[in-house]
Amino acid sequence: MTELSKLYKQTILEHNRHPRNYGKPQECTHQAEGLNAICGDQVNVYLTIENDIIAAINYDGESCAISMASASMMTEFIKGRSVPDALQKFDLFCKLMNKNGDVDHIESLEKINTLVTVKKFPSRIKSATLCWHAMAAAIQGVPNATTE
Amino acid sequence: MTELSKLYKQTILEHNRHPRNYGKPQECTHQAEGLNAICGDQVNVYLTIENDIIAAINYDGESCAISMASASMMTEFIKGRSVPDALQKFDLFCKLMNKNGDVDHIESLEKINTLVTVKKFPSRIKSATLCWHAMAAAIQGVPNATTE
Amino acid sequence: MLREHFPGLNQRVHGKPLVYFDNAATAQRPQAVIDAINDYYINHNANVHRGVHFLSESATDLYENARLSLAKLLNAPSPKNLIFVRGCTEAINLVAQTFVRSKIKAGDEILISHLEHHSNIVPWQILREQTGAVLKVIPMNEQGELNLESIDELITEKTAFMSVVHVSNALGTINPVKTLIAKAKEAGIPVMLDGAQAVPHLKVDVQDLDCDFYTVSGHKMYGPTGSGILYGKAEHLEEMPPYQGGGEMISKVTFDHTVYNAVPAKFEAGTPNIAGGIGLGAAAEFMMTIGMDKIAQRDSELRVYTELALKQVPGLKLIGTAAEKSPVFSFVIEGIHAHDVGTIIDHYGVAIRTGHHCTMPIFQYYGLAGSCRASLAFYNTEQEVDVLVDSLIKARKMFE
Amino acid sequence: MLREHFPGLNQRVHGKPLVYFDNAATAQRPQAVIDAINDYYINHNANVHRGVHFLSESATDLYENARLSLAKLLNAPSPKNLIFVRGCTEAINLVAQTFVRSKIKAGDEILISHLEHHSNIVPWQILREQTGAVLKVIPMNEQGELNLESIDELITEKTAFMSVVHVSNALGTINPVKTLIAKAKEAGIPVMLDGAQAVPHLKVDVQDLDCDFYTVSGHKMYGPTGSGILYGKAEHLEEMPPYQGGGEMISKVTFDHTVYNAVPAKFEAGTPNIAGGIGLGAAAEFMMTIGMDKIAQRDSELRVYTELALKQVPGLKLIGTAAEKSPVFSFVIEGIHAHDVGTIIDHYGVAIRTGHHCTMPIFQYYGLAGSCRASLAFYNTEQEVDVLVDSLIKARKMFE
Ligand SMILES: Cc1ncc(COP(=O)(O)O)c(C=O)c1O
Ligand SMILES: Cc1ncc(COP(=O)(O)O)c(C=O)c1O
Repeated sequence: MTELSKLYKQTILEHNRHPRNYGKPQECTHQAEGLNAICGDQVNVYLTIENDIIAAINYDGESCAISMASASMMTEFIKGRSVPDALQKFDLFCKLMNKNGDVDHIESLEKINTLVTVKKFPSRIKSATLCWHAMAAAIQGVPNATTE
Repeated sequence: MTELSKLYKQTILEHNRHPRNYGKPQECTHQAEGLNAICGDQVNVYLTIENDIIAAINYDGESCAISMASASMMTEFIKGRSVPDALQKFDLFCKLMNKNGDVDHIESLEKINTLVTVKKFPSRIKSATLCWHAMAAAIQGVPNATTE
Repeated sequence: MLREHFPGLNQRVHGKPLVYFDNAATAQRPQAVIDAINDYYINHNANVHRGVHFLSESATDLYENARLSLAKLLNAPSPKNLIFVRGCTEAINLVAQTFVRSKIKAGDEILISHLEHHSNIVPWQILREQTGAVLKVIPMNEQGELNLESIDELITEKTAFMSVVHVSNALGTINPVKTLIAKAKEAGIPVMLDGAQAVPHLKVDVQDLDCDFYTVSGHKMYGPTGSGILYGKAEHLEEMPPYQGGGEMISKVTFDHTVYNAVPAKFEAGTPNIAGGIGLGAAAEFMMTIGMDKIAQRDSELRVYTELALKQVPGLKLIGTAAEKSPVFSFVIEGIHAHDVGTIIDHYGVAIRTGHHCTMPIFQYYGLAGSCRASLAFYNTEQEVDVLVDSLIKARKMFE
Repeated sequence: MLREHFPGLNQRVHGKPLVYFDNAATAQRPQAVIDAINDYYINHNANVHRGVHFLSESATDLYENARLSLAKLLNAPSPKNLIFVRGCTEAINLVAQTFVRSKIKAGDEILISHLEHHSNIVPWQILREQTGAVLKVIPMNEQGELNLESIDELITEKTAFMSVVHVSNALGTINPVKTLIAKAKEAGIPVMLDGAQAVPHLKVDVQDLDCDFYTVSGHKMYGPTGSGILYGKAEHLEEMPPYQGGGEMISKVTFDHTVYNAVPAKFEAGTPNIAGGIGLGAAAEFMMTIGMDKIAQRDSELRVYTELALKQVPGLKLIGTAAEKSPVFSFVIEGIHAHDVGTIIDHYGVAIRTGHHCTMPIFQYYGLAGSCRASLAFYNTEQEVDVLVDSLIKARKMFE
């Protein structure tokens, strides 16, 4: 089995079939749209931040399986964390997914590390990172994010 | 002796040393400026046309030896001709000097035929034809001419 | 075999033979084009138009002969009708900013179609911003064809210019441009056709079309990147103001006053893409040697074959089913995002494009974020189509 | 020997070995540049930025790595400061029509110099026509140097922009750009440098110069035709409106509204000259491998040698004798028009340029229609200079 099919079969399709925290919530305190025009990926991230804690995080949008799975994984991973912690995890994820970097595992990112396989398909890295950029933008009060 | 030196030695330098009809006349009925910006060639042609006859034709300007010699030869050749005749000779000269044409002698152009050697140096054809274009423009009442 | 002329086709990707179905994005180049570029750089390397020395002379000849080849390909009245540009995008911007901008006033209308590439939308939006002009759009139908009935209403007294794509890059639709031009001419409206996707496939005759401007993308017609042609009617080119200012396009400069050079030099400021122009001439000659009839013939064989073959893929839906089409296939597969399709079949060596193909409004019409697009050229084969179909079936299986 | 890298140098013209002294018009290209172009067309032939497939990916990598090489060569803070353009002319037009046009109003002043190439004059004249701006000119002296004293008077409250040539193509003068920039900065005026003739010869560090914009002509720095770079400070590039509209430069298009892409894509509408960009990157790498110090060193050896050698030609007068010069020699020979000189010495294999070199105002200053110009590059030799001198003496004899 190629690495590609492994990635799709074991992680991405699982999250696509059972997305966590999918859908626009009734209310939220922060939100941002992530848009990769070149790919046509579009993800909205909705956060409810209370006392500097991310009490709720949801997403929706129209994107490829990698992007949707990454968002699903991200929300699962980020929910309940403090804002500074979430932003630090964002930085770490960017490091992990850096095309030219040599980091291929970051312990504290836990299950998120499976996405590192996407680096083998450089044009798809942006699909994986888009939701993270949208999350960081939402926290910072910026309404739009892009990875371009 | 190369064809180039032959051309220069036998014709061009002779006309450069002894230009015919050089200088702006006190009066004239028609005139035009020929300008080849790319070469920096600039020739003025002054005509006095009386009863459809070119009674006088002069030139001046700042140009290379080929261009000046061609003007000198042209004025010598054209002076005294009727306007239609002069324009017809202009057409013939253009045929003779056509880079892609295969005409290399036109009897009625007489001594002007020596300039055909210039066709071997295509970038210089325009130097040879500029004064002719200026003459035709002057007759037609157009103040500027170019060969570009 | 024609394939042998294209060195780029003969390679493996992820260990599989390359199936290059991204021709609408950019074509492969025949060896003749590559050779022409090398020949210029090695044997005729000099600047054009301004030199008296031998190399400059021969470089100029090559460059101007290329213009002649393009004039032949397009049946332009004279090579002087052709301006070398970077590509179709620049050609359209040039016309918008010179011919149209110099005539238009607030409230005047520019008519485009719903099938346009962004390159034939955004320049008009910029012009709208600059001048207060209005942008009107010929609508399309579900098949991806233009709705011609609407045109009589869309053309008004205020319509100043019409700019329409000849062949759609996203759907392959071949527009009824002769009808469109006839309608516009009745109303005295100048027309530009965006020929980026037409010239690689169809015999284009600008005099027969009687369009005012026609744009050509070099890299899509098997020529070099950074090359292209703007065809314009002589009277327009004469009267239009210049676009960029600089060397070549002037005949006399003082700080107070500048006299522009004759057409086409007036529109070719600065050192042009000389190797690009020469390579584009070689591409035109190559196409004429094959014969546009033969290319069109091969295109339609491939189109018919592919249309049938794609029916084997469960859940595949073709987007764009116009009666007149070039061999371009936009499709979506139920339950799989286009991007995932693209990534998966790339691993079987199949290069297609996924996304909106620079035609977002088309996909807004269909309510889609984008599509997969397989765009074929005459050098593609039925076997390659089979590989595409196989790989799509495999992708589909993975998502089951 | 460095010459071996340049296949174009190894040929005969009119039966004589080529002496290529027309480098200021366009340089020869090293094999590495030609190879990079071929490699793209043969092994990575695809469009950039928009594809998910393997070739598109690798083409994008090559193209963006080229931008990185250029950023290194110019010491730009980031490759995002660099916009790929057709050449210097386009770079200047781009800045005139976006950054400057969006800020300027009637009566505002643009400051250029008397040493400018037409490409740094005509765009401002076009802008003047469009906006009512005023064009002011830093004067020159008999040596071909700028008169710096005049600057304090020329800079006024209305000066909106300064655009000055770094190295003169006609005379070789290296302008004191740091002083000029300092003066402009004091007055808060943004500065563009036309670096067409500087980058092939000098170590250019845009951060050290602290200019706002810097323009590079690819074909003069041993790169492909149709390539070039506009460097701009990030804050300017962010804020400037786009130039051409089309694919690549947008992130979202509807007929009503368009969102532009991030810098530098915002300024790169349409399919770029991909092979040109990649080849330009190879040229930058080639130059860095040789080392700009070594190039500058070789330049000055050749300059000193040539200056002396030309003294042997009776009646030859050098035009432009600035203290700081690149190896460019403009001259006239008493009694022989430049064009005749050019034609005659071409027959001895020597390629020089004759005329006004797209700098008519300079020759108006000297009261000349033009000059002969021998422009050298690091790969030229002292022996070639001797051939030039010999051929000039022969031309002179012919006219005696
Ligand atoms: C229909 C159409 N128009 C315009 C363009 C832009 O052409 P270019 O890439 O030559 O700028 C393209 C290609 O992307 C196209 O397909
Ligand atoms: C000083 C100078 N500026 C600008 C240009 C124009 O550059 P390009 O040929 O790249 O458009 C040139 C070259 O002709 C030049 O020498």
